[in-house]
Formats: sequence, C-alpha cells, structure tokens
Amino acid sequence: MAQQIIFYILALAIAVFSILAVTSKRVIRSATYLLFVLLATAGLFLLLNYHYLFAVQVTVYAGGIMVLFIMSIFLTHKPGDQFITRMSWKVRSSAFLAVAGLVLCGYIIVKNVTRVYSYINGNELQMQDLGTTMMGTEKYQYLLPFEVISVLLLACIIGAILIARKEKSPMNPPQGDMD
Amino acid sequence: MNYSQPLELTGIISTLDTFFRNNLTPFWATFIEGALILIAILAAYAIIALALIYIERKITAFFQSRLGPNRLGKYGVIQSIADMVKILIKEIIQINDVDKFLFYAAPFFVIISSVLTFGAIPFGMGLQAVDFKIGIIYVIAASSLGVIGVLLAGWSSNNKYSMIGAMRSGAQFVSYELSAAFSLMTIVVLSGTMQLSEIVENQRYAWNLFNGHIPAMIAFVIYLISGHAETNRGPFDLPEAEGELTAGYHTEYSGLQFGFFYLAEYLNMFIIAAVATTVFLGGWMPIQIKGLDAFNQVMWYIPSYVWFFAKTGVLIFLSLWVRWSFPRMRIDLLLNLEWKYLLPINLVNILLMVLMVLAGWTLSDWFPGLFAIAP
Amino acid sequence: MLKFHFIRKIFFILLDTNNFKITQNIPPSGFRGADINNMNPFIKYISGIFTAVKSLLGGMLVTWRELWRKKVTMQYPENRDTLVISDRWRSELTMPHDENNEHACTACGICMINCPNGTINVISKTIETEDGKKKKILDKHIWDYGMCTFCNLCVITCPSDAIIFNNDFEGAMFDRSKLVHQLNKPGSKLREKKPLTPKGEQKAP
Amino acid sequence: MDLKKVKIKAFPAEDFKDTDTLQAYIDELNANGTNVMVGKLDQMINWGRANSLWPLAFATSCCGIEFMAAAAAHYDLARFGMEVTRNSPRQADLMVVAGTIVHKMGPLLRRVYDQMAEPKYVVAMGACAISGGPFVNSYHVINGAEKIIPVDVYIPGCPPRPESLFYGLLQLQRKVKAEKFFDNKRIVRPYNPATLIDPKTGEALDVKNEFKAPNPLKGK
Repeated sequence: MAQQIIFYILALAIAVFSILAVTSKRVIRSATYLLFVLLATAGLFLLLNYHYLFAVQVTVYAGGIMVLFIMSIFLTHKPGDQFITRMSWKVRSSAFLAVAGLVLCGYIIVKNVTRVYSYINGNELQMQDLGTTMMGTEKYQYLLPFEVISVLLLACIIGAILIARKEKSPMNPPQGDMD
Repeated sequence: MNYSQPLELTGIISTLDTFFRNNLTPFWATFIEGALILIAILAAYAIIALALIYIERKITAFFQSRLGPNRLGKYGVIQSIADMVKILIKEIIQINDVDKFLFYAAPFFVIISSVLTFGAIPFGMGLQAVDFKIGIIYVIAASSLGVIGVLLAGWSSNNKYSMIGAMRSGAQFVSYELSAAFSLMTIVVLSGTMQLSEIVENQRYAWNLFNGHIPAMIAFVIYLISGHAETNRGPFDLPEAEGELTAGYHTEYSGLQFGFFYLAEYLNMFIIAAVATTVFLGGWMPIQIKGLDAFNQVMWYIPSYVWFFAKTGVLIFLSLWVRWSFPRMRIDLLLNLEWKYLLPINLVNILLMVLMVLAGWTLSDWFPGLFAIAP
Repeated sequence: MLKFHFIRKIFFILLDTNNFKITQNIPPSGFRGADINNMNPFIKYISGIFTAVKSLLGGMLVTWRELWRKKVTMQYPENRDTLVISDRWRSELTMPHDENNEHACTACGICMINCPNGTINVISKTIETEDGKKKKILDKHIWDYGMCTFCNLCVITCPSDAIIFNNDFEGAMFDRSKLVHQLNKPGSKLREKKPLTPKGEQKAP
Repeated sequence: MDLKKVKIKAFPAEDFKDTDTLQAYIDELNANGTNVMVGKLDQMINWGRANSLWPLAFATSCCGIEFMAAAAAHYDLARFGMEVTRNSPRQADLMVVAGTIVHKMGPLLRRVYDQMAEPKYVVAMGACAISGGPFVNSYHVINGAEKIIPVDVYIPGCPPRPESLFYGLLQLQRKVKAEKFFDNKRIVRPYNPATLIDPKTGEALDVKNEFKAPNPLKGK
C-alpha cells in the first residue's frame, strides 16, 4: 500500500520532470530537472531494495555526471541563454521516431514484465556477491575486463593528449611546470 | 561476554518499539516510528550545529588568545541561540533578477544532502537511523549531492562573485571527494564490509587505524585532509575568500537561506569527523582489551554515545587547529595537492592495503589472541 | 626481452633527470637550491611530502602554544571601574569651572582661529560694566565633538588655559546634534584675574 | 516603555548618555500604536537581535584599522557576539561606516545599505563618517554618512578607541532592545539626495532605494 503510493509519487515526479527537462527554455533548468529525474529513479531503486544501485545512481549520475553537465554549461553559456525552439520537419520526424520507439519498448516491456518480475525477490543483495560478480572471470562475471578496457581507453586518451601537445622547446620551458 | 551497560539507550528504544508494535497496526507503528526518528534526527542536527558554532567560535578565540563570546550566559554558552533567533526572523531579500526557482532550491540541496548523510551516522549502540549494507557508498553518494546546491546557488544568483565562488567550490568539492572516497575504500578493503554498524563491530579490539597500520594511517590522514577541503574550511576556504569573492557562492543569500548554508557548513564538519571516527577510530565502541574483563566492564559503563562524541570532538578540534594554523591556499596549489599528491598516493595506498590483507599482515592476523574478534 | 625493455623505459621515465631538469637559470654553485633542482624528480616528490609535513607540524606547534597562552583580552564593560585610560588620550574638550561657576575663557577666539577645520565656534557678547567700560565676554563656546580631530591646537594656543581635553571616551550618541557641545555652563562667568598665583593652580580639580 | 528596563550586562542603565534621545525615539515609535509594554516575545527577539549584530565593516580609512584592533585579541569584539564580520551586505545586520565618504563613494555606500536585509543598523564611527572630520571643507567629501543613509549611533573620535566603539555598540544594543517587532516599523530617516552630486557634471546622482541591475536573463 505505502509502497504503491511512493511508487506513484516517484513515477509522477519522473514523468513531470522529464517533460519539464525537455521543454524548459533555460538549459541550466533542464539540467536541474534531469537531476530530479535521476534522483527519482534512484528512489525507485531504493523502493526495490536495490541499495547498491541506488547509491551508484546518486553518486555517478546525480553527483558526478550532473556536476559535469552544470560545470560545462557554466563554461559554455552566458547566464540565462535561451534556446529558440522551432517546429520543423526535423522535430516532427524525431517526434514520430520517438513515438515509434516508445511503442516498441512498451511492447517488449509488457512481454517481458512477467519474466522480469520473477527475478525481483525483494531481498537486499549481499555486497560479497556483488564483489565477486564484478571481479570474477566466470560466466556473467564481466566487470573486471570491462574496467580494464576502460583503463586502456583512459591511457589512450592521455597518450593522445601527449601527442597532440605542443613540443616543449628546451630553450624556454614554460614557467611553473616544474613544481 | 555480556557487559552491563546501564546508560545505553537501547532499552528505551526497544521498549518504545514493542509498545508501538503491540498497540498499533504495523503500518502506523512504522509510520510513527519513522516520524519520531525524523524529529530526533532534525533536532540532533540543529542542536549539534548550535553547539558546534559556539565551540568553534570559542576555540577560534582561544587560538588567537582572545576570550570569544562571553557575555550571554555563563561563558557565552547561549550565544549561538541568539544568532539562531536573529537569523530566523531576518528578512529574506527578494532579488529581482535571479533565476527564482534555482535560487530558492539551492540551499535545500545543500541542507538535504547534509541531513541525509547525518542520518547514516551511528551515534551509539542502536542509535543509527539508516543502516544500509552499502553504508559507506551511501555516505559518499549523499554528500556528493551538496555540490549541486553550491553550483546552482552560484549560477542563479546573477552575480559574478557568486559564480566564480561556485566554480571554485565545485572544482574543489569534486576533486576532493574523489580522494575522500578512495581513502574510505581502503578501509572497506581492510574490514571487508561496507555496513557502518559492522565496521564498528569489527573494530572491537583493534581500531582500523591500528589494525591496518601503515596504509590505514595514510588513508586516515588523506581522509582528514580531503574531508577538511570538502567542507570549505581552513586553508581550503578560498571559495569564500572574503577579500576577493565577498562571500563566495552564498553572497546573495540572506536570512534563513544563508542560515541553511551556514548550518550545513558546520554540520559537514561534524559529519566528516563522525565518519572518520566510525571508519577509523572504532566509532562508538569503547576501548576494550581482549581478556581483561574488569577493564572492559569499566569502559562499558561509559555509554557508547559519549565515546562517539568524544572521539568526534577530538577530530573536530584537530580540524579547527588546522584551520587556524595555516594560511589560505591558492586555487592552483589546491588542485595540485589533490591531483598530484593525494590521489596518486591514495591509489598506491589501496594497492598496498589489498596486498596487506591478502598477505595477512594486519595486526589481527599477526596477534589474533590480542586483536581478532573471533578466537 | 620486450617486456624488460618496457620496464626499463618506465624506470627511465621515473628516474631520468634530464627530462625534468631546469636548463635555464641554474643558480650559482653554493646556492642551496642548486642540488634540489638537480635532484631526481621521484625522490624530490617523496622528500617534498616529508618536508611539507614537517613544516606544517611546525606551524601547528606554534598555534598549539598559542592556545594555552594567557588570554590578553580586556573586558570593557565589565572592567569599567578599573579601566585606566591614559591622560594623554584626548577625548572630550571641556572648559573647567571652579566651585563659583567661573571659567578662565576670555572669549579671545584664538582657539577658533587655530582650529584646522572649524570645529570651535566662540560666540562673544559685549556688555557694559558698572564703571561704564565696554567689555567682551564669552556668551557660548561651542565645540563639535563629531568634527574634532583632537589635534590639541586649541588647548596649546589658549592664552588663559581655559580649555582642556579630558579622557572620557564614552561619547557615542543617538543624535548628531547631541555631539555639539556648549562648553561654558549656563550662568558661568569669567574668573577674576589673580596675577600672583601661578598658572597651574587655576585649573579646576 | 521605561528605558531603565533596558538592561545591558555589566553596564548600569543610568550611566548611559543620551537617554533622552532614545526616549524620544521610543515615544515616536509608540505614537501611532497603543502604548503597551514590550511583550515577552518582543523581548526575546530583541535579545537575539541585539546580541548577534554581525557587522559589515565599511572601512575606508584609519577608523577601519581601529575596528580591526577592536576585533583583535586585546579588545575582542567577539565577546559581544559580533565578530562574525559578513562581507556580503545581505547577511550583515550592522554597517560600521568607518572612514571618509567621498562623493564617488557615496552612491556605493547607499547601494550597500540598500542591499542589506532588515533589520539593519548603521554606526558612524569617527569624525569623517559623522561630519567629514578634517576634510569637512573639501570639495569632494560628503559631510557625514547621515546625508546618505540613516545613522543609528554616532561614535566620535578621530579615530575612536576600541572602547569607544564598544560603548557605541552597547548604545546600539540599547536601541535595538527598545524596539518592537510586531507593532511598529523602524523610523528610517530619508537621505538627502542633494549631497550626491556628480563632481564632473554637477548633476545629482540617481541613487534610489531600489537598486536596479541590468537583467541578463531577459533577452535583447
């Protein structure tokens, strides 16, 4: 009963704030509404007793990505810059595509929802299980290789920056780089 | 072994719980208990903030060989209450050209993130409102929300000083949160759990600080430094460097809204110290020595919350000591410290801790008769 | 072989001094900074941490000593009875009156002329004495507390030592006009000259 | 109400100077309302306000140094709970105008005053802020901060001792404690715009109570 009410509140919040995020004219407000959506999603995870997912959602999306979003908006926009929305064939076609995607996703979800439901048993996941799943190398235990690949990508990015960087001339090294 | 604990609050709490469970339907019992816990947390939040403001002002004065507030009550103990009364009824200025929604929402982000983190702290035996299995990640997650409030406050104020202050704050928060989280993870490796209550239980005979000796101590120091920087205090308070940025991101806030920022700043100091206490210094667990039952009994007579607040108080004092010892850092030096020193050291430190745990070089592995919980 | 080469390269990067050495501005030999610059950067990094910790702890020791020092604060409203303000502190201009309500001001106006910013206004009036002579006496000696800069020129130049500064520092008022003082008391008059007495004894107690 | 009832710790009520002005002020406050005693709630509010006056030091010259001396260890402003100097006018309760106000500074002083949140108090510290002091006859100095903003307490001196400042602050506390939160509005003296004259053009500078910044949020 209480769970249902909370679920409806969260679902309503997600729906309303998603629409607001898309329709808001100020980009910083859009970012804030998106943040609310992410937080409400985290609330849904909490409702399902997925505590780890909840914390990761809050840390990574709300705390990390959104901060990056807002920072980049700070750096790129003048205060109060507004978007001019025009109705064009692009908008119409993308709206059509969005509706089509929604229908497809809805069909898949409705078809699979009973199967998905059987996985949710409401018990809190053990941290040890999570850890072995992440670090293990057996079937369905894939996170470690995934992370290794991301480290490799990071190394690639740093290498690219190093290559792209201007060659230091030995005669006048930039000041303040030594310490 | 069961020690007698005459002053603990667990008895009262369980009596209340059974009373509600027996007399009400489960839904209403949960509801009322939740409401009570909420009220208790908010009250504790306010009281601790007021006490901290007084203590900070007094200790600051002592460090500068002054007396500090001493005209209200004995030794000025009710000074912060006067401040509270004033700030509650001070005018909240309606500023025309701000982004109203974000401007009014920003203080709530800061205070809510602070309260959420506050709720997860184990204050004593059975005095913990939220005890997730992933307690440490929860603490990191909840405290990471505060930075958004700061950024939005700076942006929506329509003031260049707020904006620059918010940018600095944001950069500082985000970078130092990284090393704070990493140093906590070092201890997670050591104790093998993320649940705060279990971490406290595991430190019954040896605090994590000593159990993990060298890496734990490095992690402890790094956590204190980065936690200190996260709260925008001490040598790291340049987001509000007054000479240049007026009051940083909360320049345009007045009255109660400013009070929220002010309160959250002090409470974050407490939260950092409390998490450090819980994770490194054994939390509310009294000092115990394996085998010495009489000594342990004496230690248990002192209630757990007293232990907790004493340890936290020591760390808060340390934070104030640092604050009044060092001059303010420049922003590039600040980020240098984080990215060139704290973070690399931290990463090596985690590796060191993993190796130590795998090789069995912790104190409880070396001297299981003295420090290990299980025989 | 390739692996070994790779490891050697990492060490090369870590330990190579030439990569990081400052080629410019090499200080003269004997300067202590010289061998810091030539130091291996990795060792420099590590030793830098310990130097920093040492100096920070030194700073904290200073504040720790300060914490336990005797506090030097003077508590003003509480110590009003024992508070000693130096006599040299110039606060409020007064015109001493003796027990007969007599002062020494002859209304010559020299203080008014000497005041740099027109703080003093001496208003005199002319009366006729019994023996028919016209005489200028003091009507109002007006001094603006809020404008005075306490340079003491009026007191120094006063030929009859009629005005002095006292050290009553409690002068804050709610009203600007309250800061404009009339120094001579109502009904007071000029003290008769006693030429034989020395100057100093004419001052009011 | 009786001023004898306004108590300041460790300072006898009869030792305060200028009680009659304060009495007149209270009478003016009570003139249009019913003359009831200050209630308990009023007392508590006034107690909080009087003891937590966070200053904004508008220090333009040597009086500012004396203000800093008052905040330092020997005199210690913190004992009154006033050491929390807020550099943002939005958060300050008390503006200490310490120093010479030249004509160029005048509009800024008024703006900072307007940016402060109610209740706000102003203390004019030193001869320059009260009347222009040594520069009273200069072409470029405003003869007193009271020409621009309402001043609550004047602290004479050039500069005043820290004790003088403390005495002035105690006087201000007395004034705060005499006010009423619910019935009356504070009486704010209007400033005199004639004193704000642009030195170049000779026209009066426009400093209205409402500070209007250009609004970047509204598009072109």
